[in-house]
Formats: sequence, structure tokens, C-alpha cells
Amino acid sequence: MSVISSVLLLAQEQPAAPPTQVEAPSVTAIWPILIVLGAACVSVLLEALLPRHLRWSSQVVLSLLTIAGAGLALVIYLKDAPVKGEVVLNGTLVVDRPGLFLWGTLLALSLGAVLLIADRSVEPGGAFVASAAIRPGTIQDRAQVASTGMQTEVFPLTLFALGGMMTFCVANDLLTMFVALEVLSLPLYLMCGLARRRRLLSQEAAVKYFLLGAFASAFFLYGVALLYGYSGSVRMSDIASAAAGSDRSDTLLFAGMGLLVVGLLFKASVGPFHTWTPDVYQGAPTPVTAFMGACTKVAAFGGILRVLQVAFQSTQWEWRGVLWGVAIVSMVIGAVLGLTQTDVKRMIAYSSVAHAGFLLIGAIALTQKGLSGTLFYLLTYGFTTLAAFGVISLVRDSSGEATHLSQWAGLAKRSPLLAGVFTFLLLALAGIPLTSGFVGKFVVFEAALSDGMGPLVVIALIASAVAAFFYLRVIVLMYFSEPAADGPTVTVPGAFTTAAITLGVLVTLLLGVAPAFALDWAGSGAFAIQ
Amino acid sequence: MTPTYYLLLSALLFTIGAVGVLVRRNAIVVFMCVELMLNAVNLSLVTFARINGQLSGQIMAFFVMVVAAAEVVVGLAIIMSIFRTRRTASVDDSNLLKY
Amino acid sequence: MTTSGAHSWLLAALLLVPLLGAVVVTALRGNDHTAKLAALAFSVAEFVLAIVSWVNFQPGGDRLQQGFSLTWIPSFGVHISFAVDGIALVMIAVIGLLVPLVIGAGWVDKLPEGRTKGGFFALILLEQALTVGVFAATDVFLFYVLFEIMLIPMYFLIGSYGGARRQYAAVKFFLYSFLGGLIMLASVIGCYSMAVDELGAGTFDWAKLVQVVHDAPLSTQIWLFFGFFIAFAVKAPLVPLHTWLPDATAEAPIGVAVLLVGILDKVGTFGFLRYLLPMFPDASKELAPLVLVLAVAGVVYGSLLATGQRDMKRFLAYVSIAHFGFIALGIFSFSSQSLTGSVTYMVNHSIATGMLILVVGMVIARGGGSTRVADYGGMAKLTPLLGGVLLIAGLSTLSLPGTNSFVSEFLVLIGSFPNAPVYTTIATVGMIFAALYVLWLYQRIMQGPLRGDALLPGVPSAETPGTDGSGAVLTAQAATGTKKIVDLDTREKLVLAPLILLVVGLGLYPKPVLDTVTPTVDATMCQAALVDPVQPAERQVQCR
Amino acid sequence: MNLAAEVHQASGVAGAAWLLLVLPAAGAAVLLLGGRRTDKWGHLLGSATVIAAFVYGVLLFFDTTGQGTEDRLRDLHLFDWIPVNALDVEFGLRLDPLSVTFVLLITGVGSLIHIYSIGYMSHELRDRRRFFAYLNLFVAAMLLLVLGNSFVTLYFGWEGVGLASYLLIGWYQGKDFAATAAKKAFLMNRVGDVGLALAIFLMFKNIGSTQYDVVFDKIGQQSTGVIVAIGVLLLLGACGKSGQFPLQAWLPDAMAGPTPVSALIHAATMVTAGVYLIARSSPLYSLAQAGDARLVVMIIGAITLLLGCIIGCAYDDFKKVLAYSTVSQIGYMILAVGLGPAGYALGILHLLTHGFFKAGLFLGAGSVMHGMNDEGDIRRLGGLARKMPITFITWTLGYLALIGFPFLSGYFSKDAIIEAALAEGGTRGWIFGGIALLGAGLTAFYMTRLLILVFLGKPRWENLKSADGRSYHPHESGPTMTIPMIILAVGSVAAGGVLSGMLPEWLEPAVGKLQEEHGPLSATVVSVLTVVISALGAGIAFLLFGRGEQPVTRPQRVSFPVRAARADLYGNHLNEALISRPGVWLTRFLVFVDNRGVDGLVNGIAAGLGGSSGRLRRLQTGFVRSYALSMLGGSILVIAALLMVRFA
Repeated sequence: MSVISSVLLLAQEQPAAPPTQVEAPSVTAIWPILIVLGAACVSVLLEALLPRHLRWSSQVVLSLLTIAGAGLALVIYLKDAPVKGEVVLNGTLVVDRPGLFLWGTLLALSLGAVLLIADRSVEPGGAFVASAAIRPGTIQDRAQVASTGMQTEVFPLTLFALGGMMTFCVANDLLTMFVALEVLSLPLYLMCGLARRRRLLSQEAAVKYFLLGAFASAFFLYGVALLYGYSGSVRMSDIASAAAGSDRSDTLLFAGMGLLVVGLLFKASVGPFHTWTPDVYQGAPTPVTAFMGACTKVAAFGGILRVLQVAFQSTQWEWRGVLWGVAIVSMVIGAVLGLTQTDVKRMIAYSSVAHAGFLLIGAIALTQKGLSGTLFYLLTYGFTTLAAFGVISLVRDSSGEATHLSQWAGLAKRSPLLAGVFTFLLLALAGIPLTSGFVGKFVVFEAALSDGMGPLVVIALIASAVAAFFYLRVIVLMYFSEPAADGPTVTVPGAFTTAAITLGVLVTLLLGVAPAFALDWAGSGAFAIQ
Repeated sequence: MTPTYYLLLSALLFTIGAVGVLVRRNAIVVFMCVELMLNAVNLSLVTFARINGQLSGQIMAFFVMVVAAAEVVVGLAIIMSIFRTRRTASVDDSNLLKY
Repeated sequence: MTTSGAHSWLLAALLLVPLLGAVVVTALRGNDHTAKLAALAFSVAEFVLAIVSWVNFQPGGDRLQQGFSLTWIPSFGVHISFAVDGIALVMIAVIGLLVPLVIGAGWVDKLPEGRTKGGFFALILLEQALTVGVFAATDVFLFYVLFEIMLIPMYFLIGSYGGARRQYAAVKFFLYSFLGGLIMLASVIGCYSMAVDELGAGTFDWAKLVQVVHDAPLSTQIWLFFGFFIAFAVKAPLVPLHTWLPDATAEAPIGVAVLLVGILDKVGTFGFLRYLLPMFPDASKELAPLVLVLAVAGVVYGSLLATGQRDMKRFLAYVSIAHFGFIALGIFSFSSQSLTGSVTYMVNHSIATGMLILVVGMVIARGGGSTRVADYGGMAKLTPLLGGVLLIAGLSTLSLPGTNSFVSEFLVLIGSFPNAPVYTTIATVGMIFAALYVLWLYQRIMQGPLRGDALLPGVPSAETPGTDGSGAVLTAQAATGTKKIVDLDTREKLVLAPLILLVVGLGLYPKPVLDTVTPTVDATMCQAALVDPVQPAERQVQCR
Repeated sequence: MNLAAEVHQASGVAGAAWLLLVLPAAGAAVLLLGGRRTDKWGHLLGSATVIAAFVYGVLLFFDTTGQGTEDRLRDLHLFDWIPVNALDVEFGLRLDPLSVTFVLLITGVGSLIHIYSIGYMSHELRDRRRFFAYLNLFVAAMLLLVLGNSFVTLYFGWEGVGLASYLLIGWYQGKDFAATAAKKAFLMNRVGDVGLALAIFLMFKNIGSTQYDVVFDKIGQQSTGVIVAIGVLLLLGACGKSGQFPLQAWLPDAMAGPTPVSALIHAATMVTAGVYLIARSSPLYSLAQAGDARLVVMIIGAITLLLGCIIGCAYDDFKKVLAYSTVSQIGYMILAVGLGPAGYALGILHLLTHGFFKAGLFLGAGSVMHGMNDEGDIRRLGGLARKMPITFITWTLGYLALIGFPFLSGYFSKDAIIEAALAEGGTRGWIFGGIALLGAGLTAFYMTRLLILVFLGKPRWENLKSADGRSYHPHESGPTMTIPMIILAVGSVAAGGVLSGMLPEWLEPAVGKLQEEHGPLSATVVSVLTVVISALGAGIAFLLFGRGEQPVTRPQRVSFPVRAARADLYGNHLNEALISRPGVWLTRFLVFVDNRGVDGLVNGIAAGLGGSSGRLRRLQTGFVRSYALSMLGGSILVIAALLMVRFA
């Protein structure tokens, strides 16, 4: 990072200026990032050096320690962190309250995700292929399915992705944002392709995600270029001031912004840029899906919030209407298409599209309320989704996970506990009171309404009523239908998965019953603009 | 010769790339089209740098190249794996995931 | 924790006892018998508590009594605060009354395989706790939360223990109410942000919100009004938002149907009184004609449809729809008589219709579960007592003087007449329909020659009444016992006795209820700046 | 005229007037709750309570007469029934000559009929006590009706008697026609009740109270419109209860009930409640502004009395003829009270005498049917005079009283009404008087026809069998049945003479002074005229039916008037065509609308969403390139939109 930053520093300096003026950057603020990325590099080395049988354990320990350490660093920094945030690395990163909140969220969520990834009790050897090089359908493939080996590169990849996400949330200029975007995306592309079973689907998911992701980042990048052309800088604050008054043609501004936002919306799987979501969610190994579903959403919306509030605050009256439209499209697509899904993971994917719509409503309410509401919503949504995918990974039959809805019929009779937990999570997704989902919706809609977006809120409410139907469908299946004869079995999860699910459920419940403290954190400060 | 033409050219290249992504079947070629789009961006970055009389645009171009390179590594790995499985690189053949 | 007024422990107990009961019963569900006894014990305890709390309630005192409040979400000024006024109190008492009876009635019901009595009763107790909370909540946010949560136990009660099409009915019920609730949420938020603008700090405290909202500009009031109104109109089914009720009632087990019609739906009309009138007085006055039209339409439409039903439980649903029309009529014709009438109507409807449903349930139980009216006939020969109680319940349903329902219906009509003569006249004509459908049902089931598949398997059920001769033949067959049909047993008598007592008692001496309710009604009228069309000769109702 | 001037609180004997309600009510309660245990002595208890009530009634009567004329209006406040702010319905009793008179009638006739029923119901011992319970219930409700001191308490009793009559008409509930008749009676009564209810609402709206004293006190200050409206609505109520046109159709069907019921409820007491209501509301009807209302009352009365007579002439069912006779006699009473101050007392007088002789006639009919296997078709009877002499004699006395044979009770009451009607003066007087006269003739005709076909002539039943296949063995009934008949017969003979003198001033405090007007014809002329016309009617009947064989089955080929009369002058057909059938259609239609329309819409929306979802998900083709296309399209749209917003 520091290298990049210093070079960038050069870029921002006048050419004449001698490089000697670079002073050692203060890094206390970004220790969490440094820890994560550093650990990522270390774990790559571990992959290279350790014998196979030691890798899994050491990787798990390392990852968990890393996240714990990063969290610790975060907490320590929080004690004396300036409320208005501070700029580090010569303005490439700005560590402010929202950024810190997002970091906390990301670290907590990735902790759960890592636990899911590391689990080897549900599927002997874990959810990941023993060796990605083996061709699907061959004898070796069948052997690897039985084996207990696992492609432990997943862990460094996870850490890199996490680092990218954390950077993405605090990037103060668009170029850093782009780099972070790639840093978080590339590992995910790979992780999608590493499923132990149904590898064809897994690889297909990887290809789709990759191609479309690359396509999207091209858009993002072109948007950056145009904005650079418009304002002569990629720093958000500069763009903002330029937008306030600049002689350049606004075509550059708005075209650039459009492309930029599209790139971001893609990552956040907001309709109509959601098309990859169902396929990838379904195809990827469930732990990875959980990681994507929870963390990518958080990071992407962190970016969207920052871009909109910092860079495009002044022009909101031009673009707001457009994003209204996008939000509506996203909610409608998510709610309506979810109705007829037959695969649980796809269903959750569409629900995530709908939720992206709700989140966008909060994001375009450019108020403190809108900011804190959206942040809170991200927190709640992340944990609920994480736990949901954790539960999904437990329902299995001979050929792996049984994600087809028909296989879930009468599950409540087989395993009341699992059915109960999943029902609770679904109700949270539907936004029933006493779950975090309700409080999240409440704060977001409250912000939107007080920012004069009444109609949008009403549409959102109707959409969530429609969406409620497909959550109910699953509940009806689990409780009111007779179980299928050769239905799936519910695996008793090991410590890791149990821990992850418990974490998600507890947070969902806690934030539903006593959200006060989290709301205070989310509302503790605005973006730093400099 | 005004820099505007370079901008237009880059826009044209970007469009070609985008269209290419839509019309070509071979995953490799699709990916190349994406690369083309990235390079179109590079062109406009450099041009803007020129217009603004700054260096930063050109520096960014380098960043883009680096990132693109990284992307290629990952991308080719993925495409390769699926090619080995399916013995074809046509993106249309892989549509088990749908609806 | 701050308490307002004495005896707040009573209210707390009222909320906690059923909750605790639910937990205990769930724990005991392994053993049917103990679970049933525990459930009964808790529900009876709750009833006693309700009575004690009524005794300790001073009608002349503050509007809200026995209250307490805890901070919940400070950043939104949300509190967990409960208190009762006259209206809430009587409703809570009714809940306390009905639940033990429902448990008693469901004592021996056959449940779908794999379901336990314990689970069933636990859900009922949970539902009881939530409904008590809904009526007692004085924080709008809290009210909304409970209003939505309330759906979930009911959803499972219908879905898990219901009839053939229970899934459809349960989902329909849930989605209807949930959508209504969400629209209400929009209004709740709207009120909240108004409070933020006016007071600086947001609050959900009912009393404060009333102050903030009730002099908002008309247009704003109308929007907010609709948000609440739709939610409540779905709950207390007003035509045309009623179609979930027949399905839900038809599929729900009898006891659940009682709770559904007797308690859950009352939340809607309660909402009219507690939220619409005080918070949006201008909008209420502005839109009263609309509501009155819906109300009267409900009376006529519900009655006619009731006469057209072939299924007893659907019949009951439509009867209730007609009655809710009366209640709405009373509320939106703005006189202390009509409002008091509506409140007492809420109470009496729970008692009368609750009894009717229970009795019909006993008929169905004897008919081997068939709910088709055509499967029955001439039952009174075999079960005179059952016939008698059905008639009593029916007479109370058609609000014959001397039964409790008469008092309320009379008050509603006589109170509504001065302000809304035309609507009231139409509704009064509805009395004829009421007699029509009740007597029709009684005749088809109890009178005439013994007939019907349910009673005489094998004998073709006679749509057209058979001749007397054939009736005699059939009687002979029944006597020889192709099927044994017995009259009320002790348990059933015990379940029905209190209801009959109340039907007659409240019919002859409703004063206790009226005296409890009227002060609250007067307070509501004052909040909504409403004035009685007919003023008492000596004194004018004073606003505190 | 201000009635409510001095209403006193009742005390002393009158203070215990609540006994009147409690005694029979308690009887009913005990019998209903006691169940089988009370089978043995239930009927005795039932009768005892009513007799006790009668005894108290007599005491009350003397207590009232003991008061000075102006102190005879007394209220007994029991408790506040429905108090809500302005509305204060108290549960209290009004003890005045009018109500006391009715108390005597109800408890008196009631006691007799209870005693009679002991014998009559001896066939069905299993259910006898339930029968007595219902009878007690009825007596209690009827007493409340006449004793209540507000229109709401009256309404209470009003619907209470409706319930009792429903239960008793439907006594043979195993038979569908009985159940249907009961339902019909209740429904048509409800139609009337709606009128009464609306009248009460109007009172509350305009006067602010429903208590008699307040209402009668303030009614004078109301606008004519209100007064007429209230008057007409009250009349609607009266029509329902008293089987007046257009709500008369239920009364004949009500004969499906046991005969004592017909005698007590559908002849002597309940059906006269309408007359009571109008007499009770005399302060309203006596107002000058109420003229139109009064005219409507008279018209209704006139129409009904004719209609009743005409139909009565054609029926072959013993009890139904009597029923229609009741309808027409009540028509007389209504006509009378419609005359206003000139008629209230006369109406009540006729009501009392009619109570006696019509009850007697019904009991006679019951005794006949009791002895003839419940055979009610008069064409299958005949020549029973010898078989059941007591029945014959008592019945004949009642018959003479009814047709107004000189110096029997009917003569005093009916003639007085006819006279008053004529005295109304002008064309009105002629029309109503004429109708009343004509009615007298017709009454004589059909009653004579009845007498001949049942008691005189040759016995036509000797070689016939009853429906249940038994042959007829007519015999006189036992003492429990005959004694009441005898008593009533005495009453029918004497009551008129006794009462006609004293009743008017006795009732004066309640209904105001009887204003004797003298019409175009003097009293003697009128009574002579009446007697002549009645005699004419009777004579024609003798000529038609007295001589020669009567067919056992009713002749089918008859003139239109007869056919029309047999069809109740198409009253039922009218109800059927105008109300029942359209109602059924409407209901069917609404059921369809509700399932297909309202619910269909809801399900339609759901189905629509599902369908569109099913179609839309096809767009998720699984081809990367189509996804890319949607992304590109989306971004183009977004950018285009942004630029448009900015530049246009």
C-alpha cells in the first residue's frame, strides 16, 4: 500500500516538486488493513512452505488470529480516534467513523465466514475441492470427493479479499477504490470455482462472475477516467468541489458518474446489474456464498455511500431520480423473481437483490440518518445472510447439499431446531419485528421518509410484503407439509459452523431486541470530506 | 491535433470492446475484449492527463495495466480450468445455472 | 422503570403470566395431560388477574392506569410502556375469559398427527400474551411491533392445526395482515418524523404523538390516516378487505377461530378508537362518510352472504363481518352513545359469537367433522340441550333484547342515528337479515325431520326437507344407532355455562361495563374534539 | 292534554309490581334449567306462577282504584338499564289503568289457558314442562311489554313475546312446516320491530329520551314531520305484531302451534300488543299534528278488517278461519284507536271482549280437535254438537258474542266502534263506518259457516280416517279443558256489558277522556243496522250451508273471489315474488361476486405476480453474454437518464 500511496503522492504533487518531501506516513489508523493484508502474504508463504497435512490447521489459526488481531487494533484505535476522521497515506485513505463501523462489520462477518470455510465436520474435508487441478467427472475427481484434503489457498484468498474490502470502504480517491475493488474481486472469482462437489456448476459460476466482474470494472474504470477528465483529479473531495463549479462540460461528470455507479451497483448486486447474483450464489461453495453475500454487500455499499455522499452530494438533484428508478427496479426484480425460485440459495440471492434495493433507498437519502440507517441495515443483513447460508449448508443428501426446495418439505419434523432457526432467519429477512431485519428496515425507511421519499418507501413496503411470500413458502414447506420419503438428512454441525450460525442468529436477535448501542455506533459520525 | 479525437477514439475502442463481449463466444476472446475496454480507458486517462497538464493520469494508466495483468492471471486460470473440463472455451456452453 | 398510577404490577403480571404459561406448557408438551392442566391453570390465573385489575380500575380516575414504562431504544425515543384505559381493560378481560374456555373446548379435539396438545395450548397462551400487550401498549412503536408479532403464533395455529386448505388460509391471513401492517408502518414513521420536526427529539409515546399529530394539516392527516386505517380495516375485516377471514375461520380449529374472531379482529376496531380518532380527528371527520359506507355495506353484504353460505364456519365468518360493520358504524358516527355501543359491541360480540362458534364446533364434532350445513338436520331431537344453547347463542347473535348483544347494538344504532340517520336506517334493516340467517341456520341444523349425511350416514342428505313420515323413519334409524349422537357432556356444559350467564347477565345489567367504558369514550371524544349530537339535559360532558 | 304532568313513584302494594315479571320468569327459568327432574310437577309450577301473578294483579287493580283518579299514573323505578350520558334508559314499570287492565287480561286469560294446557298437552308428557316454560316466558315478556315505562323496555317485551311465539309456533319442530311458520312469524315481526326501533331512535334524536313521561311531555313541541314519522313507524311496529296489513301473512301460519298457544298468544294477548302500543302512545296520536298518522292507522285497520273477513269466508281450516277472524277483529281495534280520543277506550274495550270470546272460540276449537285426532278440516267434521255438548255451548256463546248478538259483549264493543267510525263525519266517516258495517256482516257469515260445518248438520267424519290412519271417536274433553272454556264463555257473555260502562273513565288517566261524538246516525239506529246486517250475513250462511250435504273435499271449481280468498288474496305470492325470490337471487349473486370478484381479484393479483415471475425468470437464460447485455443496457439507460435529467 505505502508504495502505491507514495507514487500517487507524486502524481498529485506538481511534477517539479522533489520526491524528498515524502514524510513517513502515519499508520496507526490503518493497522487493521495492514494486519490483514500482511497476514494474507504470510499465509501465502505458509501454503508454499508447509507440508500439506499442516496447512489446514495453521491456516485456520492464522486467519482467525489475523481477524482477531485486526479487530483488536481497530478497538485500540477507536479509543482515541478523531470523530471527524483522519486522512492517511497522503489522502489515499480516510479513516472516519463510517469507515471504522464498516471495518468492524466486515471483520465480524468475515470471522463467521472463515469459520464456515474452515469447517470440516459437515463435509469431510470441508466444502472445498482437494485439488482444483483435478478435472471434474474423472476418477480422481470421485477420489477427491471422498478424500479429506482441501485446497487451503482459500484462506489467503479470503484474507486478501477481506483486505480489499476494508480498503474499499475507506478509499478516498477513485483509483485506490479501483485497486481495492480488484483486490477484493479477484480472490472471490477464484474461490467461487473451488467447490468440492458439483464442480461444473462451481466452475461455471467462477467464469460468469469473473467475466461479468471484469466487464463491470471496465465500466467503473472508464467512469473514473471521465471524472478525472472532468475534475482533473480522482480524489472525491476534488470531484465534489469541481462539480460545485467547473468549466468542463457536465457530460463528462454525469457519464463518468453513471459508469462509476454502475460498476459499484454491480458489486452490490443491485438490479438490473444483479444478473450474476443468482447463478454465482448457487454455484459457489456455500461458505463462499456466505462470505460474498455478507461481506461484498457491505463493502460495495460502503463504497456507494462514500461516493454518493462525498463526491456527488452537490449534484444529487440531477441523479437522485435515476437512482430512485434503479432502487425500484431492484426491489421489484428481487421480490417478484424470488416468488418462483425452486433453489434455496437462488431464493436467498434474489432476496439479496431486493435487500440491495432497500439499502439503496437508504444510500440515496443523503442525510446523517440515511448514512447511519444504511450502515445499520448492512450490519443486520450481513449477519442474517451469513447464518442463513450456514444453515443451508447443513441440509444434505448423498450428493451434497440439498438445496432444492422440494427437499425441504417437512423438515421441521426431522429437525425442529434447524427449522426453528431458519424460520427465525427468514422472518428477519422478511423484516418481522423483534428481528434485526425489522429495525434495519425501520431506520432506513425512516431516513428515506424524512428525506421526502414517501412514494419510494411505500413501494418498498409493498415489495417487502411480496417478498414475505417466498419466505413464508419455505416456512410452510418446513412446517405444514409432509416430509419427502427420501428426504435430506440434517447434519449435526461441528464447532465451527455451530459457532458461525450462533453468531449470526444471536446478532440478529440482539439487534432486533436491543438495537440501541449499534444504532449509536452507526450514527456516531459522518464521512470526512478532505 | 486536438486531444478530443483521442477521447473519441478511446470511446470507440471502449464500445468495440463492450460489443465484443456481447457478440463473441470464446471466453478468451471475450476476455480480450474486456482488456480492450481497459486499454481504451488507459488512452483516455493519458489524454486527460495531457489536457490537464498533469502526470497523474499517466501514472494511473500504469496502475490499470498492473491490475489488468493480475486480472489476466486469475482469468486465464479460471478459463483454463473450465476448458480442461469441457474441452471448449465457448461461454455459451456453460449455462447449467439459469432461471 | 417508571410506573404511572398504582397496581402497575397487575398489568405486568397480566403480560407475563401467559408468556410464562407458554414456556411451561411447551416444556411439558411431552405429556398431554399435564400440559393441558398447566395450560388451563395459567389461563384461569390470567382471568383472575384480569378481574382483579378491573376491580382496581377507577373509571373516574386517569385515562391510563396501572401503567409502567421502560426505555427500549433511546435513539428513537422508543419505550416499552403499557397501561390500560377502560376500553383496553374490558378487552383484556374478554381475552382472559375466552382463553380458558377455548382451552376447555379444545380439551379432547383430535389434532393432526405429530402435533401435541401442549404445543397447541402453548401457542394459544403466547397469542394471549401478545394480544394483551397490543391492547395495553401505550407506545406506538411497541404497539406496531406487537401488532405484527401477533400474526406469527396465529399463523402457526392455523397452518399447523387447521383443516384441509390450512396452508392457503394461513398464508393468506398472514400476507393480508402483514401488508396492512407495513402500510401502517409507513404512517407510524410519518408520525414519528412529524414528532421529530415538532419536538426536536423523536418520540413514540402515544399521548405525545396525539398532541403532535392531531392538529396537523388535513392533507397530511389524511395520508397518515389511511396508513393506519388500511391496517385496521384488514384486521377488523371491513368489506372489501375481508376475504381472508372466511378462509381463515373455515380452516382454523374451532378454538382458534374463536380467538381469531373474538380477539384478534377486535384489535382493528380498537385501533380505530385508540389511534384514528384521537390522532387524526380532522381526517376522521373528513373520511367518516367513506368508512360509514364501508360499514353499512359490511352489515348488509355480510348478512346476505351469511345466508348464502353452505359451510358453517364460513357462515360464522360472514356473520362476524356483518357485526364488524355495526362496530365501525358506531365508531365513525361520533356520539358517546355510539362509541360506547361499539366498545360494548366488541365485548359482546366476543362473547356471543365466541359462544356461537364453540356451539357450532360441538355440532361439528358430533357430525364427524363435517362443516356442511346440508349434512345436518333435526338434531334437536337427539340433542335438545345442544339445540337450546345453539338457539341462545343465535338469539344473542341476532341481538334479541335481554341478551348482551342487544345493549350494544341498540347503543350503536341509537347513538349513530342523530349523526348518520340514513346509514343507521339501513343498518337497522340489517337486523332483519340477522334474524334471517340465524333462524335459517337453527332450522337447517336443529329443526325438521332428522336428516343429513353427518347424522345418518348412508341416508341421502335431503336438500329439500323430507316429509314428516320419512323423518320418523330416520329417527327410528338413529335410535337404533347407525351412529351414536350424545347431548352435551359435563365439560361442554362447564365451557358454555359462563358464556350463557354473561349473555343474559350483561343483557339485563350492562351497567358495570358501561360505567367502565364511558369515561374513556368521553376522553376519546374530547381528544377528537367531538360533541354529542344529543346533549344530556342537566350536564354537558366535561373535557379534562 | 298533558299526561306526564303527575307521575308518582309507586309504593305499597304497587311497590312489589316487579313480582309480576319475576314470578313467571322464575317459573320459566326453573323449568328450563331443571330439565327432566321437573317433568312431574313442571306444569303445576308453571300454572301456579301465572295464577299467583293474576292474584297480585287483582290486588294491584284494587290498589290502583284506591287511588284518586289523578294519582293513578305511577312509575316504579327498578334500576338503570342502559345509561350513557344523554341516553338514560331505566328499567322501570309504568303502573296505570291501561297497563293494569292488560295485566289482568294477560294473567287472567293466561291462567285459564295454563290450566287448559295441562289437559291439552297430556299427550306429550315428555315435553310438557318445556311447553309450560315457554308459556311462562311468554307471560313474563308480555307483562314486561305492557308494564315497561319506556319505549325501550316495551321493545324488550315486544321482542320477548316474539321469541316466545317463535318457540311455541315451532313447538312441533320435527315438522318442517311448523319450523318454517315459526321462522316466518319471527321475521315478519322483525320487520315491524325495525319500525318500532326507528321510532325510538327518532324520539332520542329529537326529544333526547325514550321514557314515556319525558317523550309524552315533549312530543307536542316537535315538528309535524317528526310526529307523523314517529306515528307511522310505531304503526309499522303494530302491524308486525298484530298481523295487520301488509304484515298479516304470518298469523294464519302461526296456527301450526298447539291450540292453547293460538288462543293465548295469537288471539287474546300478543297480537293485540299493537293496539296497546297505539293506545299507549295516545298522547302522540291525539295531537292535532298527528292527523295524517291517525288516518294511516285507520286505513290500515279498515283494509285489514275487510281482508280478514273475506279470507275467513273461504278457508276450510278451523283454526285458520279463527285466525283470520282475529286479524279482522284486530283491524277493528286498530281502526278504533285510529279514531283518536273518540276511540282509544273503545279499542281497548273490544280488545278485552275479544280476548274473552276469541280465546274461548280457540279453546273450543282445540277441544274439538283434541277429540278428533287433531282434525282441523271443517269439511271433515260436522254434527259434533251432540258428541261434545259443553264445547258446543261454550263455543256458541263465544260465536254469538263475536258476531255481536245483542247484549253479548261483542255487541257493546263492536257497535261502539262502528258508531264512532261513522261519527268521524264526512266521507271519511261514511267510508270507514261502511267498511266496519260490511265487516260485521261478513263476520257473521263466516262464523255461522264455521258453526254449521263443525257442530251442526250431519257428521261427515263417520266413515273417514285421520291422517295417521285412525278412525274418529269424538268425545268431550276433561275438566281441566272444559272449565276454562266455561269461564271464558261467561266472560264473553258478560264482559261487554260490565266493562262498556266503566272502562272509559277508568282508562281516562292513561288515554285521555273518551270524547263521544254523534255522527249522522243515532246510536240506536247504528246498533239496529249492525244487528240487521249481521243477521243478514248469518242468514245467507244458513241458506248456503245449512241445508243439504256438504262435500268432504273442498270444491275446486269455484268463482275467482273464492280462489283469491283461498290464496290469502295473494298476500304470500306477493311476498314471495317481491321479497323472497329476489332476495335469494341477490344472495346467490353476491356469493358469486365475493368468491369470483373480491376474492378473485386478490387471488388474481397473486397469480399475476406468480405468472410474471415465472415468465421473467426465463430471462435469466444462463448465458453470460445475455447477462452482459442486460448490464450494458442498464448502464446505457442510467447514463442516458442522467444526461437527460441534466440537459433536458
